[in-house]
Amino acid sequence: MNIDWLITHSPALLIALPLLAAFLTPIIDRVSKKARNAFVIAVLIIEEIIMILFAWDVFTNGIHIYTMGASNPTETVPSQAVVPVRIVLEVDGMGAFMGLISATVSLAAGIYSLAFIEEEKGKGKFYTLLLLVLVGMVGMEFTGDLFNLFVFLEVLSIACAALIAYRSHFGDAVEGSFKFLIISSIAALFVLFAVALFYAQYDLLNIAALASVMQYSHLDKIALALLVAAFAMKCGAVPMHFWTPDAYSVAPAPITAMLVAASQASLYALFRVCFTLYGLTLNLEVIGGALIIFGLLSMFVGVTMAIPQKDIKRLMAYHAISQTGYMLLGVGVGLYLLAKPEFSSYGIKAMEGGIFHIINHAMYKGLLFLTAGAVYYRLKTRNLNEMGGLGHTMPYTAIFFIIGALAIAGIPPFNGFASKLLIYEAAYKVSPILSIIAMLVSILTLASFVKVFHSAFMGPKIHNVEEAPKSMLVGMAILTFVIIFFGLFPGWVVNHIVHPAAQALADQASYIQAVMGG
Amino acid sequence: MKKAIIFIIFAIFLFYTAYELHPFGEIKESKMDDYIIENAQNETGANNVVTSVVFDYRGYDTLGEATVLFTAIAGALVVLRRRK
Amino acid sequence: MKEERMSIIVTTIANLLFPFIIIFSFYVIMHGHLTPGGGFQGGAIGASAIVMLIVAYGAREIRKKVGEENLSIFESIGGLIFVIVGILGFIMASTFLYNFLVGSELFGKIPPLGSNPGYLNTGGILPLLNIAVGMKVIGGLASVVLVMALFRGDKE
Amino acid sequence: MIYNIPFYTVIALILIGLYAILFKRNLIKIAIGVTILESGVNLFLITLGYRKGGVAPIYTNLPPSIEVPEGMVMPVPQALTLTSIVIGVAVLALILSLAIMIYRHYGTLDSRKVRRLKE
Repeated sequence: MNIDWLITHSPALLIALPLLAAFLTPIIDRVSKKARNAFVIAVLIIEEIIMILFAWDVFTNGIHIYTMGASNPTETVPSQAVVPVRIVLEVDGMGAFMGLISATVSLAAGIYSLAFIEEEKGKGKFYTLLLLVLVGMVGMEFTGDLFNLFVFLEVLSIACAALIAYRSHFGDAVEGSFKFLIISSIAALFVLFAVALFYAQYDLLNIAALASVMQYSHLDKIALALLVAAFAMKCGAVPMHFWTPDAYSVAPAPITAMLVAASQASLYALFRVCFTLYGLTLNLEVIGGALIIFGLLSMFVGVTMAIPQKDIKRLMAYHAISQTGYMLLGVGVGLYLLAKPEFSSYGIKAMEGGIFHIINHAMYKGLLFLTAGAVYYRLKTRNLNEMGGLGHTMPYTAIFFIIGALAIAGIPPFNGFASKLLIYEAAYKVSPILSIIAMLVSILTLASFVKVFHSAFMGPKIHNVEEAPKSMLVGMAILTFVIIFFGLFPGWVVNHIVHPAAQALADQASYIQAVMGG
Repeated sequence: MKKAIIFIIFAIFLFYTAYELHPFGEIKESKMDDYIIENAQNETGANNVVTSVVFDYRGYDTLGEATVLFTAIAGALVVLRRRK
Repeated sequence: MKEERMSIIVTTIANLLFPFIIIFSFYVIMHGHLTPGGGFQGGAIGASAIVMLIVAYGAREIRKKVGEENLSIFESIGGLIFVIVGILGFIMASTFLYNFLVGSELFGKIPPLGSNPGYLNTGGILPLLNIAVGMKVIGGLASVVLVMALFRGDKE
Repeated sequence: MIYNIPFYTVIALILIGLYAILFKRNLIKIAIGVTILESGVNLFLITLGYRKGGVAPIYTNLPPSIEVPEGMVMPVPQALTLTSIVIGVAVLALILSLAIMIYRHYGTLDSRKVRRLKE
């Protein structure tokens, strides 16, 4: 039981541990409620620790391979076969990076939930589903097999749908969940159809093996279109964004924070398909241009729809769409510039910006949703017009909200500034107009959050409420700590965490080599 | 109207897919499946090759599948739970 | 409150058929590695036996006797067995879900290659996983049907 | 062309499912549409794995005249289909329980009357 053994088996362990816990939770729930809470939190903390150790190892030593059920974890291709037969887990820098986000957000959401869902019945099932969301995210991020990606996409979307409808005594919660579930199952079936097309042509399911034989035939192009449409639907980019505000606004606050991370897992799958599966055979400028256009549309539509909203969580949900636009813009600019050799250093920089923005977004948007949840917990309303003067009675929540709002608007010294600066710089190389639009959207975001802060926290004291419970404050503090840390040391973070992730995404050859050898 | 256009685009794409595919029953590539058929009995000791794929070669998918079922049923119990 | 229970003919036939359906379900589960079938199919058959009782006796009576919580615990145990067998794969041998029972006493026999009449004591971890999935499916499908059937009565 | 009829049939099935999802207003009909779409995709996988004249890949009492592996159909698509059928059952169970809940709140399954949310 030494550290090497742990690192070798951690790709499987990181999925098996929350899964085991999810199966155990209903049984422990029968025995004691306190034990169940302690058990869930302990599992989430252990998961986070193993994830940090493992991610650090991936960032320093490169890709990890784990073949399920083989006699040796690294034996991807059996001795008599020429192609991978078993399911291979393949974790590169990008996968480990996304895993870190998932584990951190889940930990914060888990601790926050302790107080938040106090009054509901069926809490055992709530924690089971929360662990299963984590399983789905990590499973999607670690897998190296297309069909397996589909399976964990379904785990993720079903668990999310069930949690969105958790407060099923509100009609709109059930409706939002229904919409989400229908969209997700259609998206998942598109993915399955694309998998079938690959299977028909190459008799392969492994991503790396498929990438090594990809011919970019007509069928491959159709499969690409289906996969991009499916994952764009799931990550909530314009024009398939209509489910996001409905689902985000009705879910319990900790679940909304996890939904942000879950939609980023879909974004990761989108990038994985574009970069690794198609990679070199792809026409980089066209797909980069398409991502830029999607990104700009998402940014603009999201922020303009957000400004008139009265519901605090709907408003934040529209901002989530607009921030997804930044990530697409960053990575799209990266792809576009990578196609031109003279700008390729800027290309990597733009991708770093987009990828850094993913983790930043998960942290500050998660924090903002959690503060909105704290306000809802005390006031039982999401309407901004009924709030006011909360700064007097809920000072910690107000501080957390300010930090989150400044980070989302890209004000130094918070983390949003660092990633947005990287995107502005690189987008300027493509066209100055892109940078100007991006900055404009930032300013509108700031304006919108100033409005929210003013109407919720400023003004005379109207409501006689207490500060949010301790466990909720701890959950918010975890995310705030990460935001401030990333804001104070952006250089260190970019060099040690973001750069390996961007490099891994751009480097298709070593991803293939890790599985196929030679 | 928008929906009708989406639907027609899909119909064209999908029928084109069927047109492009290999003739029914004549498989182009079968490296992975041939390996499995030939070695399944030896490696897993099961006569039913499909079962050995489901539980051994792709056992991890089956774990995921069982998880999906568990998730959906937990979800249904949560959604329809009594509130008293 | 309307009487949910059906006539005595239906309940008697259901009582008579129940053991046969359950035995058939066990047969399909246990022979999953030899003949068409397996954990899911056998589990669905077993769940249909419980659904038949729900139809015959009404959901409330079955709920009193079995309870959807117990069925859901049964399902969790099935899932636990699956994950534990998987984890044993890398504790006892090399990787997660490694078929570590091939060659051992329990289900470890390797059948003669090619066509053969089929031996039950083969397949390594496959029969174990079949049982686990079977438990899961019986518990899961029965509990979800029970909850859906009960729901009508919840409104009052 | 005529030999590819199974593929065209499957595509037609998928399109029927999509049609139900896009144009039908009743939530139960939408759920049926999802199921039909999913059956179409499952059948697509199965048809892809068919080898002319192949038998099921099971060695128990296999007739001796069958050649291995050419005489057997592909096992992997069948396994994938098995997995995706179970996933379909799971999705359907959740969709139906959500539909039950919606009916309880609004007394209707018509999506035009249900949409209290914007858009």
